[in-house]
Amino acid sequence: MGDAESVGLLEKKYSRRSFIKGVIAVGATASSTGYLLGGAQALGAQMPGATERLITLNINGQDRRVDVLPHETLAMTLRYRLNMTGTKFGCDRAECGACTVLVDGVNHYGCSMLTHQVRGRAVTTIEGLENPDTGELSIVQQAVLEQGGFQCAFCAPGFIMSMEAMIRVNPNPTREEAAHALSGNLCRCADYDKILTCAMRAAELARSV
Amino acid sequence: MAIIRDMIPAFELFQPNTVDDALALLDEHRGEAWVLAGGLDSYDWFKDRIKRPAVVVDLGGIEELHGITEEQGGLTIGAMTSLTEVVNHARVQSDYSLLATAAEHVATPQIRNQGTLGGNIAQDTRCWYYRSGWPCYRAGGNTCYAAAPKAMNREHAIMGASRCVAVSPSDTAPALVALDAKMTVRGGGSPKDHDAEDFFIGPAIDITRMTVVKPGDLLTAIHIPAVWANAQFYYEKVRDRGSWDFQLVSVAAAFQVSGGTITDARISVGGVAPYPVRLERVERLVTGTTGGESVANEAGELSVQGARVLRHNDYKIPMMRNLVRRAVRSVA
Amino acid sequence: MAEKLIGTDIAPPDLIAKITGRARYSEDFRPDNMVFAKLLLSPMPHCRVRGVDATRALAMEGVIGILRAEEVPSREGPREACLTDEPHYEGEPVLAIAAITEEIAADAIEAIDVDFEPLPFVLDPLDSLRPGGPTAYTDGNRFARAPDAEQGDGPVWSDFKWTEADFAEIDAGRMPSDAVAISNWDKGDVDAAFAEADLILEEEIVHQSVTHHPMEPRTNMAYWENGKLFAHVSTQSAQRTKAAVAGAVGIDQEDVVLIAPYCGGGFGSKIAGTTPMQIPAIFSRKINRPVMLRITRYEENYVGRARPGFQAWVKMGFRSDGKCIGIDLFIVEEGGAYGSGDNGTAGAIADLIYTPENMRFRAVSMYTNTPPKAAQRGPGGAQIVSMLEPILAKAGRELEVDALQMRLINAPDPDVAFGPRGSTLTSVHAKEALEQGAELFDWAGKQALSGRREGTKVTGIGVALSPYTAGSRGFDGLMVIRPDGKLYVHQGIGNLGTHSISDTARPAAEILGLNWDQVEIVWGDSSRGMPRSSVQAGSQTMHAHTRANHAAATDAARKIRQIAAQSLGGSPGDYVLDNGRVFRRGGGAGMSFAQVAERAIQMGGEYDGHELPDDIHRETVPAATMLAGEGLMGVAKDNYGGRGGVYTFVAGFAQVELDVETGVVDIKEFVGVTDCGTVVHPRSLGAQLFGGCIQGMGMAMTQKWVYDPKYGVAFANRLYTARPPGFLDIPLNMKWAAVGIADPQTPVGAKGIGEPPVGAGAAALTTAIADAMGTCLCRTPLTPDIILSELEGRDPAFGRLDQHVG
Amino acid sequence: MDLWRRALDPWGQDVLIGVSWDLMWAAIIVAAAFLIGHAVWIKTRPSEAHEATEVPAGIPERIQRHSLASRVFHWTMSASMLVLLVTAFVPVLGLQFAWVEIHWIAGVVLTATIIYHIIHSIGWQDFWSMFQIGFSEGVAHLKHIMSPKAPAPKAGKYPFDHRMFHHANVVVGLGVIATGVLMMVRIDTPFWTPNPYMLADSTWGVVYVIHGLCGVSLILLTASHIYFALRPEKMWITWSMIRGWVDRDHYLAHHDPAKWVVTNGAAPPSVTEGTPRAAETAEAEGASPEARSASE
Repeated sequence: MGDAESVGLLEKKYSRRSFIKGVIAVGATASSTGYLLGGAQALGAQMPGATERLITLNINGQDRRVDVLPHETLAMTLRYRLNMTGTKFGCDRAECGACTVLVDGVNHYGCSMLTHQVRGRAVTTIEGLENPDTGELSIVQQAVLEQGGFQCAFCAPGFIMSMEAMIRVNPNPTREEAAHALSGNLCRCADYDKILTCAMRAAELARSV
Repeated sequence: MAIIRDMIPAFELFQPNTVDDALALLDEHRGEAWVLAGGLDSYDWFKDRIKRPAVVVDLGGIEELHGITEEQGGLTIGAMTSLTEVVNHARVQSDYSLLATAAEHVATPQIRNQGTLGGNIAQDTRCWYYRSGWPCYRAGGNTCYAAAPKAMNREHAIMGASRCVAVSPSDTAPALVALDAKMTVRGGGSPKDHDAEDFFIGPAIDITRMTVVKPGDLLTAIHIPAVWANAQFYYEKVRDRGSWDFQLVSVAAAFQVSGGTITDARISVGGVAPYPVRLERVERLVTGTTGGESVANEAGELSVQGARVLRHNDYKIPMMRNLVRRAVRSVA
Repeated sequence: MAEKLIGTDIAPPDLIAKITGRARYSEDFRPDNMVFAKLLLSPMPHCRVRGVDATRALAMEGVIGILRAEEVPSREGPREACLTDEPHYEGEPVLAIAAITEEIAADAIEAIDVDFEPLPFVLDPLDSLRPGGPTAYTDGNRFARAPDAEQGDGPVWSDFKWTEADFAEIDAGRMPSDAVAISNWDKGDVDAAFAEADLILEEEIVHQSVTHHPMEPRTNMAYWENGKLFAHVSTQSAQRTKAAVAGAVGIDQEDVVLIAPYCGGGFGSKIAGTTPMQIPAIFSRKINRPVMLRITRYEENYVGRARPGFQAWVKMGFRSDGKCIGIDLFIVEEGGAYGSGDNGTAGAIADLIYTPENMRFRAVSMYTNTPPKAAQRGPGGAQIVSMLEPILAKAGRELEVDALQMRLINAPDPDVAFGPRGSTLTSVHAKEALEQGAELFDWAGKQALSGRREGTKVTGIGVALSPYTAGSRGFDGLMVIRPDGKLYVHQGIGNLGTHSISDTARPAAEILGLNWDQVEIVWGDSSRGMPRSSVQAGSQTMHAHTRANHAAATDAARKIRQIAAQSLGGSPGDYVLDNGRVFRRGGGAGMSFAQVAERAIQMGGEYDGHELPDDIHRETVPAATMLAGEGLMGVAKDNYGGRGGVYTFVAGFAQVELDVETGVVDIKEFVGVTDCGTVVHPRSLGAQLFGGCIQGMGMAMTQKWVYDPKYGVAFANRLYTARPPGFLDIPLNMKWAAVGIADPQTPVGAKGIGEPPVGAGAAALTTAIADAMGTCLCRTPLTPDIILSELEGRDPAFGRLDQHVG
Repeated sequence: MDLWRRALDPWGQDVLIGVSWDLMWAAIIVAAAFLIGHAVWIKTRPSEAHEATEVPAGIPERIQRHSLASRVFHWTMSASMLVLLVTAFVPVLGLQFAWVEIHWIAGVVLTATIIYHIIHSIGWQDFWSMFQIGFSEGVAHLKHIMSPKAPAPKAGKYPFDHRMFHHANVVVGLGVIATGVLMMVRIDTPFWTPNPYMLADSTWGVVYVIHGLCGVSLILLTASHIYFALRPEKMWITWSMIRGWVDRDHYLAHHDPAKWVVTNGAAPPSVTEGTPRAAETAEAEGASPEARSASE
C-alpha cells in the first residue's frame, strides 16, 4: 500500500540528510495507520462509471499507487495517507495557503482540490524541494535560510511553494509584484516584510543560476 | 441531528471527458448530482456539510470546455478556462483588459489558478446567513434573516432585492455585462445563448438560483463580441482586504469614444444587487457627452436612484455613486 | 576569540526543519492505533443540555467512545471546562466522539441527538448593564464576594445593573459619570485639572473584540504509556504547559511528557496550553488509545481565544502647550463567557503614555455569551493606545501643536510613576525612540504632506507611542557541557516562533566563550529536562531567560574554572574561557570543554549536577537530577533582582493615503523604533516589531468580529470573514530601528519585544487616518464603509456604541 | 409524498417551515380527477327535464339576483384570487417570473374585497340567506345526486351546494388571508420594515403551513368553481353574476319563491335580496322547504 511505501521513503530520505542543530526527540513513532477518511458511507459499493479509486499519483517525481476516496482532498491524501506532513492545514478552506502545493509547477491550495483531479499531473510538495540526491536545499529554501525567514513557520511550507511558483512565472519581480504573487498565503505572525525579502532574494538567486 | 463542519460527506465522483457525457450523467443522477468546476465554492458547501450531493461530476477533464478561441472577431472562452489563463491571455489583455483586470481582482493567485471563469460567474452568493445553513428563502425556507431589523447586512443589496437581499459575489460578472458577453448554456435541448445581463437572475425570478443555469444544465462558454474590443474601460473594486475578499461595490464600464465624445457606453455595478446591475439610464445619460465632472456627478446621482438600504449598508449608496462617477470621469 | 553573538543575525536552529516541512507540529504525529476525536459544539449562545441520545452514534462501526462533560474536571462559577452541559457561547464543546477515522467521528457526531434548552443570552455588555437586561449566566452577570461577606465566604452570583439615569447619560452621548464601576482608582484631582485645562476633548470609544487566529489551530494529541501521559500540545510555553496539563488532568507533573517542539503561533491564546488539550488527554485514558483532536479553523474561531472589546468614554484635558493634565476614563469590557480583565492594563497604560498627573479610572467587565477572551498580544494596551492616540493628535490640531510635539511632551521620562500604585520602570527611553523614529520617518519633511489632497486621495500622517511589559525575574537556567565538548542549553520555554529558544541562550555561549556551532539547544520535549521557566507571554521571555541562562552559564563558568584550577593548578580566577577551551590567562596550560566535562563527571557533586543549589525551583530539580552525571552542569536561579517593572516602548509612524470617494486606506509607509534595551537578534527583533505592528494594523482596519444579535451566533468565523491582514493590506515600505540602550537592571540589558508593537501599529494607523480625515473616529475596525459614511456626513449604519458589528 | 417541509433553524433545531409542494400536485391531480369524473358522470346521467311550473302571480320576467356592487365585488375577488393562485403556484410548476410583488398586491386586493364583502353582507345584504344551514335541503340534494329520479331541491336565493362552496371558501379564504397578512410582515412592502422575528420560528412554521394548506385547497375550490361556472346547465347562474338577473324560468325551476321572495316591479334592494326575517322564520319554524312548497 501507498502508506507503507511512503514511510519507508521518508525515512530513507531523512537518514541521508545532514541533521539539523538541536534535533528534537519525538515521543511518538511515525505510523501509517491513522488516517482521516473512510466512513461506512464512503466504503460502500461504487457506482458504475464512477472514477476508480486506485490511482497513480506523481508526487515529487515519484509515481505512487494510492487508494484514494472520491471525496478526498489532495492535502488529506498527502498528510494522512502518504504521511507527508509538511503540507499544513491552516484553514482547510482555501483561505490561508498553508497547504499550498505545486501542480504542474503552478501553486494550488491542496485543501481545495480533489486528489483525483491531480491524476497524471506532477505534484510537488515542500518535501520534494531538496535535491533528492544531494539533499541540497532549493533556491527558495536557500534564500529563506539566508534571510532567516519566518517566525512560527506554520505558514512557511505554503509560502515557500508560492515562492517556487512565483520565480517560475516571474523571475524578476518588483517587491509589489512579489507581494501580489504571495497574496494567497497568510502569515499571522505577520512576518511579511521578511518573507518578501526572502522572495526577492530567491528570485535574485534564481536569476543567477 | 447535531451539526458538524469541515469534513466532506462521501460522494461518488464522475470525471467525464465530453460535455455530452457530463450532461448524460447529470440527467441520470438528476436531483442528486453536483457540477464541480474549480470547486472553490463547492468545497465550502461540502465541508460545511450543507450541500450533500450523492454524485459529483467534475468537469476538469472536459477538453472542449478549456481554452480561449477567436470567434467572429470576438473571443470565446471555455467555461473551464482558469482565471489565470484569462488574465494572462494576450488578446484578453490587449482588447478586453476590462475582463483581465476584473479577473485579476478575484481572491488570490491560487484561487485564480484553479478557479474558472464559468465557476466565477456561476458561483453562489456569500450571504453569511445563507452560507451558515440557515433556512432562508434562498435555502428553500421562509425567511430572509439578513433583512431583519438588526441583521448584519453590511454586505447586502441596496437594489434588486426581493425577499432575499443577498448580492452576487462575482468579480468578473460586471465586466462581462459591460462587455455585452453571451453565455452559452447547454442542457437537454440545443445550446442556448443568453445575454450576460439576462444570464444573472434576481430572487424575484428564482430565489434559489443566481443564474439561468438550471440543475442538469451546463454553462459551457462565454463569448465576448468584437464590438467592445479596445473600448475605453474602467474597473474598480472596493473591498475590505486587498486579497481574498469580495467586492463591497465594484464598477465595470466600457465606453466607445470618438473624438472625445462618448458614442456608446455600457456600465455595470457589482456588489449592490443580487446580480450585476446594468445602468442603462446612466449609459443613455452619458452617451453623446464628453464625460467630465458634471456629467459624472449626474451619472453618479442617477445610478443610485431608487436604492433601498438595510440597517448596515447605507454606505453603498455613496460608494456606488462615487464609483460610477469615477468611471464616467475616466473618459475625459 | 569566540564570535560575538549578542547583536548578530543567526538563523534559529530549527529553521531548516521549518523550511523543509520536517518541523512537526501537533497534528504531524501519528502513533500506532491513533483515533480521531470530534467535538459536538453548542449551536446556541447559552443553553442547557437536557438530554443526549448517542445510541445511533455509538452503534456505528468504527466509533470507539464518547466523552461527556461529567467525565472532565469542572469548577463552580464562571470557569471554563473542556466540555460542558451548560454552554455559555455558541461553539462551546459539549461532548466528544472518538472513532478510527475522522470521517466516522464526524458522521457519529451528526447521528447524536441533543436536546438543548435555549436560555437567555447577552452579547453586548451594555445590554447586560441595562436595567432589566439579560445576563450571560442564569444566576446573574457578576460572580464576586458580596460587599458584606464574612471572612471565608466565597464569591456569589449577583445581577449588576446600572440605572436608567446612567443610560440616559449614555444615550445622550455622555460618560455615565454616576455609574457604579467594579474597578476604579484615581490620582491627583481630575476635576480640578479639567477646570484648569485649555482644551477638553470627550470621545466615545468602541474597540471591537477580535479573534487571535494563529495559523496553527489548537490541535492536540495525547496517549498514555506506562502510566505516563504523552501530551502533544500546540502551546506557546513548554515547562509551564507541562505543569498545566498535569494540573488539568489531575496527575503529578512528572507523569506528564510534554512534546511541543513547534507551535504555529499563539499571540496569547495558547500561553500554558489550551483548554481543548485536556480532551485528548482524558479521552485517551478512557479508551486507552492515542487520541488526535484536530481543531479546524471553524472550531478555532470558537475555542480559540479573542481580545476583549471595549466600549468606553474618555475625557482628556490639555494645557495650551499640548500637555495632557487630566484623564477621566470609563471602560466597559466585553468579558466573554469566562471573563477578562484587559481594562486594568489599559488604564495604567493610558496613565503611562500621557503622564497626566490627574487621572480617574473606572471600569466594568461583563460576562457575555461570546467565545472566551484571553490575553492577545498587548492586552489592554493595544486597545487603549489605538483609541486614545488619535485624540492626542486631534488635541494637537486644535491647539496648533505638531502631533510629534504633542507625543513628545506627553511621553514618560525615566522617573515616571504610573498606574494605581505609582509603578516605576527599570528603563524608559520613549522620547529617544520617538526622536529616532521621527528622523527615520522624516517627520519634518512629511508634515507638509499631512492633509495634502491629490485627486481623491488625501495623505495623513500619524505618530503613536505604545508601551508594554517586557520582562520578569527569578527563573532557572539549566545547561550541561557534555563530553563531546558542546554546551547543551536546556530550555523550558516554548518555541512559538519568536526565536527565543535560541536567542536567550546566546549570553550563555558568550559567557562560556563558545562559538554558536558549539552550542546545542534542547527544547520541545519535557522528557529531555526542562528547568522552571516563565510562560511565553507578556513579552517576558527574552528578559527573563537571558537572565536565567546568564546565571546558569555563570555557574558553569565558575565550575569550569574551578576544575581547571584543580587540574592544572593556580586559582580559578587565573583562567579564561574561549573557543571551547579553558586556559590560563596569558597562555599556558588549558583543557578542552570535553575534558572538563569528563572531569566534572568524575568529580561528581555540584559539578555534574549530583548536588544542586538550594534556591532553584522544585520543578527544576527533577530535570537537573535526570541530567546529573551527563557532564558539567550549569544550573542556577536568576537572583539578579531588580526594582520596578520592565517595559518596552515602541514609537510608530505611519503615512496613509485615504481615498475620500471610497473610504479605502492605503498604508504607504511605516516606521517603528523601539526602546527594548540591548538588541540580541536584530533580524528577529525587526520581524517581531513589524509583525506586531501589522497585527495591530489588522486589528484596527481589516479584522472583523460579527454576531447576529437575534441568534447570538458568530458570522466572522472563517478567515475570509474574520479578515486577518494579508500581503496586500500592509505597507511595503517599512523601516525599524532600536534605541539600543541597555536596561541597567538586567545583566544582558535586553527587554522583550512581543507585545508593545501591536498598539504602535494600530495607533499609528488610527492617528494617520484621523489626520487624513481631519477628525477622529475612536472606533475599530476602520473599514471603508465606516470611513466613507463619516466623510459623506451620512448617519453611521450602527449605533454609536454598538459592539460586534464588525 | 411529503406533507411538510422541515428545516434546521439557525440553532440547528428541527423546525416546520411549510407544506410540501407535493400537496400542490396532489391538489391539481385531485381537482383534475374530480372535474373529469364529474363531466363523465354528468354525461351518463339522463338529462333533467324541468316540468313546466305555473307562473305565480307577480313574478317579474327578470329577477335581480346580484346587485352591481355584488358583481363588482365578485369579479374583483375572482381576479385577485386567480392572480394569487397563478403567482403562487405557476413558479413552483417551473415557469419563473417575479411573482412576489404581484402576489402580495393581489393579496391586498383580495383582503380589501373580502373586508368590503363582510361589511356589505352584514349591513346591507340578506346575511342569513347564505348562512342558513338547510340540513334537509342537503339531504335532498344528496338524494338528487345519487339518483336522477329524486328531484333537485328548490333553494332559496343560494342553493345548498353554493352555500357549501361559500362556507368552504370562508374557512379557507380567511385562513389564507389571515396568514397572508402576517406573512407580509416579512417581506419588503411599503407598509413596514420587514421583520421575520415578530413570531417565533415554530409559530411562523404553523402560519406557513396554514397558508399552504389553504392555498392548496383553493386550487381545488377554484378549479371546481370555474368548472361549474362554465358548465352549460349552470351557465344561467354565471350569466346572473354578469348581468345581475335571472330569468323567470330559471328562477322557478331552481328556486323556491317562498324562500326567495321576489315581488313584481321595482322592489327595494333589501327586499329583492331577501329579508333576514324571512329566512329566520323559515328556519325557526323548522319547516322543511319541501313541506312548505307542498303545503302551498
